[in-house]
Amino acid sequence: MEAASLPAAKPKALRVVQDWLSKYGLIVVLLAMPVYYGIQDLSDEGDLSRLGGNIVDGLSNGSIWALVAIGYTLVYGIIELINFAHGDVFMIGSFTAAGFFGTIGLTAGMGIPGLALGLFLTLLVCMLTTGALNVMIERVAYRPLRGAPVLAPLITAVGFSFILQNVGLLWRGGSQEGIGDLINSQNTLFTITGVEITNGDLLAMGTTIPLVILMVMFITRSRLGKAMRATAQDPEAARLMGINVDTTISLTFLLGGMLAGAAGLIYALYQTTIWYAQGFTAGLIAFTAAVMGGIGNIKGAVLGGLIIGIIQQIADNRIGTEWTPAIVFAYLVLIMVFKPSGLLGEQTREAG
Amino acid sequence: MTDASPDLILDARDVSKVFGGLTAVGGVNFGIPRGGIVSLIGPNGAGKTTFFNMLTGLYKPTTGRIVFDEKAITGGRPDKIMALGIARTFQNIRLFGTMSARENVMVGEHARMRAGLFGSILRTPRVRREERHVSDKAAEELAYVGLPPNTFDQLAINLSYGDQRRVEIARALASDPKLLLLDEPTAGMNPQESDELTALMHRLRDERGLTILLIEHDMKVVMGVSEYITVLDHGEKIAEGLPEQVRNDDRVIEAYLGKGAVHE
Amino acid sequence: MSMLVLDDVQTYYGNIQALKGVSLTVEEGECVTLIGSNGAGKSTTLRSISGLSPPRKGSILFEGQEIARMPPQDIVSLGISQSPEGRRCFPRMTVAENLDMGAYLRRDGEIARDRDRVYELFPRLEERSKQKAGTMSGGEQQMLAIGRALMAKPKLLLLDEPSMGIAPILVERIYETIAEINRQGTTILLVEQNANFALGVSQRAYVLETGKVALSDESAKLRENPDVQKAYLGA
Amino acid sequence: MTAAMGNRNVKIAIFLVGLFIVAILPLFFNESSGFIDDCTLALAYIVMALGLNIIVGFAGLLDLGYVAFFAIGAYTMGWFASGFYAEADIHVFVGEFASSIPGIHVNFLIVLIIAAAFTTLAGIVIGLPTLRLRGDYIAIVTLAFGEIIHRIAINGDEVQIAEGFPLTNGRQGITPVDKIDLPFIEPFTSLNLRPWYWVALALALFVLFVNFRLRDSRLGRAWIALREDEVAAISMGIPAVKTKLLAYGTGAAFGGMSGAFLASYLNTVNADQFAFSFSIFVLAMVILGGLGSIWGVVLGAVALTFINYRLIPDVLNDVPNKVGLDFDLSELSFGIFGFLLVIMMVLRPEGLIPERRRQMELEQGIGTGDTELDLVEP
Amino acid sequence: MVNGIKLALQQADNKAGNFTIKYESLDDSTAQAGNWTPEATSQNARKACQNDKAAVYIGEFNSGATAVSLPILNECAMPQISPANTAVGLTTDEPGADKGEPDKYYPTGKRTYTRIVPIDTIQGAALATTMKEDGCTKVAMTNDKEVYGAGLSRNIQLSAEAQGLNILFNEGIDPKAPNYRSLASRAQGDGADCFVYAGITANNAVQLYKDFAAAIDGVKMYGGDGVAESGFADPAEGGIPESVGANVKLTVATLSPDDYPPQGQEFFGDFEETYNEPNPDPYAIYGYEAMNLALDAIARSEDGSKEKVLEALFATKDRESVLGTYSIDENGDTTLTDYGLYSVDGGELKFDKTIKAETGG
Repeated sequence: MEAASLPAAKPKALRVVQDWLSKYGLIVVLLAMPVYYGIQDLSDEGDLSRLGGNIVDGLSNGSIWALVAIGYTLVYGIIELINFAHGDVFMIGSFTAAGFFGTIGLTAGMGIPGLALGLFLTLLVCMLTTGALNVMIERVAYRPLRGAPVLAPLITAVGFSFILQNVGLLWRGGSQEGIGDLINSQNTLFTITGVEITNGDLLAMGTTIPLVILMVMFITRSRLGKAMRATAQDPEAARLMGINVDTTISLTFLLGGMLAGAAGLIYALYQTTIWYAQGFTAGLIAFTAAVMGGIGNIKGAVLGGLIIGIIQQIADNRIGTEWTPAIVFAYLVLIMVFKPSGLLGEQTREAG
Repeated sequence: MTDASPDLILDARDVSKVFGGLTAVGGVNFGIPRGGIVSLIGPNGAGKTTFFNMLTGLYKPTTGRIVFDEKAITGGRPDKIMALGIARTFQNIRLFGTMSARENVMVGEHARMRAGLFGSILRTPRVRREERHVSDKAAEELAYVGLPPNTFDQLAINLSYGDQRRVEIARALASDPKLLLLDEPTAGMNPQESDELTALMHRLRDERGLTILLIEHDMKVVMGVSEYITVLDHGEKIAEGLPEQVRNDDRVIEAYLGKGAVHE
Repeated sequence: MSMLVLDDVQTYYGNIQALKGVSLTVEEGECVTLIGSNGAGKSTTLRSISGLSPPRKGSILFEGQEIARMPPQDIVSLGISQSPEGRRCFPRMTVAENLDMGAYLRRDGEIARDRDRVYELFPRLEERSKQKAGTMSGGEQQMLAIGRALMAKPKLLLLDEPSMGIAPILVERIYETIAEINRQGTTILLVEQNANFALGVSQRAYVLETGKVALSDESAKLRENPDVQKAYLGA
Repeated sequence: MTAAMGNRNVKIAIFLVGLFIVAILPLFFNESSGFIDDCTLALAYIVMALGLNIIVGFAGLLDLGYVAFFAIGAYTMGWFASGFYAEADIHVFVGEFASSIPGIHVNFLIVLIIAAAFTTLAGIVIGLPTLRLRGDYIAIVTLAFGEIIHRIAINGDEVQIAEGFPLTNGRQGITPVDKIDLPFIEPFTSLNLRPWYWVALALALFVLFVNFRLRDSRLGRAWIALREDEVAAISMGIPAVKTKLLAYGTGAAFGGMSGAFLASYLNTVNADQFAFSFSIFVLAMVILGGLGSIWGVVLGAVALTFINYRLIPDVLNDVPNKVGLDFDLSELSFGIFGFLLVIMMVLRPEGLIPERRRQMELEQGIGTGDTELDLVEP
Repeated sequence: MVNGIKLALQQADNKAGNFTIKYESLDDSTAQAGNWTPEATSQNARKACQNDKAAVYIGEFNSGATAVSLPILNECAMPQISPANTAVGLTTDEPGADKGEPDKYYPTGKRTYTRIVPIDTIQGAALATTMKEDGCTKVAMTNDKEVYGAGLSRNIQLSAEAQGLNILFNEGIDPKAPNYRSLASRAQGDGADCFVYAGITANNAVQLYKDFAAAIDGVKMYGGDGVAESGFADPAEGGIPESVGANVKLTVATLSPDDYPPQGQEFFGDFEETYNEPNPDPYAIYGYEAMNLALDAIARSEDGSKEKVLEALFATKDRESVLGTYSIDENGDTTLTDYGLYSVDGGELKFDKTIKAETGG
């Protein structure tokens, strides 16, 4: 289970430090930023509303990453593939949403019932589109390579990522595009102890939480969900149970794609800017989230997504947006050093 | 083995290993006399392989102290322990499948070789000599364990099961170990092959002065070859002694052997 | 009509031919053993029957139906289930969930009853029903693998090396149970290294050598055969 | 034995003839022809791809952050051979023009060695915490390091090593960079590409030689052993981290050398070059060519270079024009690139020239990374 | 911009004096990178050098790319006209240039590069002056870190500080970030009343302006010519919403369409006719003028050779153009210094006034 090679015997003092680090290092790493800046806020401003604001923004952004990360983690869990095209499926979700708003004529001025219905319809359309797209990608680019060298599908994944980005580029042009702000995303809904909660925050968390709960229930309770888990743990034994492994893998891609579609819609509504390369960044972040949480583990993916969301906002606010990605990745490295299997890492075949 | 035995090649004291909350090995004292053939038996999950893995450095003991040949090796790195003279085989054969039998054995000599990065790139005369020497020695070891010479340069994956076991032992021998650990060497062998292996173990000890520690389920092999037996159950030592004593020990029969288990 | 008929089955891994024309039959209600040394093709025979390694040539009839090129899930639904070599339990699922997976294709209402039956055969599994399979000992996992295969309510049960790597005391117990399962009416095709036990519970046996059937007879007679004794029983 | 020797002689003869053709190739083209340019780039990418091949192909470590070494190599060139550090005035064995402008200007050959040293060092720093991990976790952590280096490159203008000495010039890039200036021959120019081509060829031959020598050495065996079964390998006395570090450090050094060459050749060190997609570009060369297969990787590098720099921009994009359509294919270029990647991989999953061992591993299911120790004994 | 170039050529009937002109468009990006790359840029420059018939090189759009192509083109003495570069250091060593600039770009020591847009020093001063006039006190600055954005922001900051404005921060942004809410809330926490961005639209400018508008009530927002295009100003083309646009002012080195000389007026009419686009991006007119200048220089040269064209180019005096009347100085810079201040109104850029900014305050 641990790394196979162990350090040679070391002087005692060093060992004590090492033991301490291996026990508490992870906690120290995770809490370092919020605690440091919390103390700074308390001493500078006397309350924690600035940090609170960062955390709320972080949770909203993070919940989008979480939905995308689940798709990564599901796919990795079942066929051990880093599905580089997944972020771009998410992008297509955003584009579908933006296109569909226009088609059915949703505007910010409509009444709440009409808007809610319209958005719900959009959600379904997005989820179906990206779900189907993801299933198609699996059929075309990954299934023919089953049994091929493990790295071959990695390259087809990258290839598909390029293809989808090009589709996005032709669809809506090369630069970021502002779209209608249907829900007045940044309007404050209410304020708790100095922390503003906006419409966008409510939407992001309000959509993500039920989706994640549904997903976890589906996978742990339902027959098909169990088939997915069984296939992930031992595909050959799963076949002996009468599970159709190909269908189960397709189902996994369907679910992952649907969540990416939902995330795409939330992203479009929350950020109100979309562009063809958004999926690349999102994919990288979501994959990092999946690994951080322990790849193959849904709850881990959600936790990883939320943590990254919070790190990003704190870093944006205190350090500077240009450094934010570096800080996120530095966190990833530290977490891997202290807990190589990720925060909630289960034993996967690969990680050991 | 008790403290009274003066010449222990390996002495493990109060060794335990805890995974999560699960105690795999709990406070075991264990010694191997130099030049002996000793067996470790016990039901599955008793902690035998975990114990092996601690001796070879794959696992770091949670508590305890292991001394090999008067050097402390507790928690040392596997490659360093190997270099000190402990070599092993695995329960499921772990040969490098795409290498020939000879190359596999040459890997076993890795620790005895000196060619580094630059030496390998420049391929100096010294490096060439070393390669030749190591290759010849590999052939010697393969011949010693009884592999037919025409199979030396066949890929390991294409060898018969019994031959793969032999190559694995030759690979372990290539490092000139003092102590050889064999983890279920007869698993998957038919009785005839098992007998040959038993003979090989005796030869290794008699001709090369090797000390052997064996994990084995086949009672016939265990009883036939061991001078001393230790029985583990649930991570604890429940019995030890001469084969006859162990075989008739009530706890061992209850936990492991069963009533009519030993067919002879 | 025999329950299972293999006729000249040839199976390959990549370019390597593992079975060079295996023919054998299993009658309903029988327990049949395949013995042979490692690499003789015993496991491959079972994998060919269950569809994991479909044969390139030859036919496999199950109750008169050709199953040689069916996908595994269809073969399972016809009533063949396998406990694979190395047990292959789902390590991060509980014992109860593992058993449920065995009944994956079933939609009848008797799953709970069959689970009780498995618990009756292996009381150890009931004690550990909430435990993750990966944390159990090898012997317990073997029980689980057999129990899981039984949950499919098979007409034919394929068992691959049920005694491999298991303490003598458990081997005895597992073989008692296998005999019991057979008595209760399930047909069994057994692959074993440990020929002593296997010939003890089976009625007939085949000896495989390098991908072919070398010998077949009633188990009791094979036990007396001097060649078999020398090669597989350790005289 | 004699047959084998004869075979070997034939191979050497073929190699020498091929080498001669490759060496005189530029003489048949205009000295600043686009074709020579593409060839020079292809040679530089061969150096990188063969470097990565040592890491991924030989040692089996999936490195998604190889761009980090390209970056460090290129910056070494930027630091030591350009007018970037204009506060300093150091000139070591450099030509007339470089001597006339302020900054640190060190001769190309010296910088090449420094670049190899820096990247090896970086390889060790990145490798130490990373290589203890297994399989895809190595991939993600190297990816993370690659991105961190990219960010440092972008934001290095905010980081002052000393007053007036920022780490990088950020997105603005370090331009221009000194041209190669070798002893005894005319200084290189941007317009005559032949000397650049020959330098790149020399680098490529060097890395080719090292690849071949390492593959058939004690280290090569150790890498295969670690790749196929890490637990068995370390139990046979192979120090895992050290042996992997040797692969990682060597591969890194070649990335750095190629990076330094490219910085001089392209005349710039621009932070935006060092993006994740470049790591993927080089990795695609290795995988497409055939993991571990030396000639395969060479072919993969040449193929992808020409697809990216010639086929798509110059050939395919003109097709609609030629058939009389008013349609701009350049908008489709990276879709086409992706499409070609998918097609080539699906048609030849084991690579253009598969490596013998790798193919066998595939067929027999050996070394799929399943080398974990079981938590609970069977 | 390419459309502007093509239009100019079309109007001249592919002729300059006695020479027939062929225009070849070279793309400086590659499939794998999707953005301008040094490989493709230097390849293009060499292609131009190699072509004996090439007389003028129009480009690059990016100052960073020019830094790559200029030294190569300089070696073959190819006249180069950039329609868009504003980075100071390409031509002079005035404040804003790095040490060693501009000499390091000219290995032959001879100037070959000209541009028709005023350098950043002037635009920076224009923006700072505008902010001062509008009553800004605390300014939050951002830039996209590219050659253009970073250079402009440096000049804005120098000029603004000289005029007594308080610069809260000057942040380089990550153009790939999903949003800038936390950065905006930091500015709000610091009490910013004005916001300025130096960079191009394609580096996520729309999101940036939206987030600052949402975070700070009544914030006044400014930008340079990098965002003066419909893709930024027009919500129908994915630009900022009208409510945000109402608070945005931009500086561009073009005058009011009404102030243009007759040729300029004509240009707008023709452009609309040819491309069915009534409101071309400000850069379209630069592209148009770049080509016209090139044609003019070729016509004035006697034999169309590179040497003569170069001479003619640097001898440009009091040229009457769509941009106004200007000359090219010995550095290759335009003598135009007037900046137009535009506001965003209903998705369109609307000319406010001409700013005569004093460089350095």
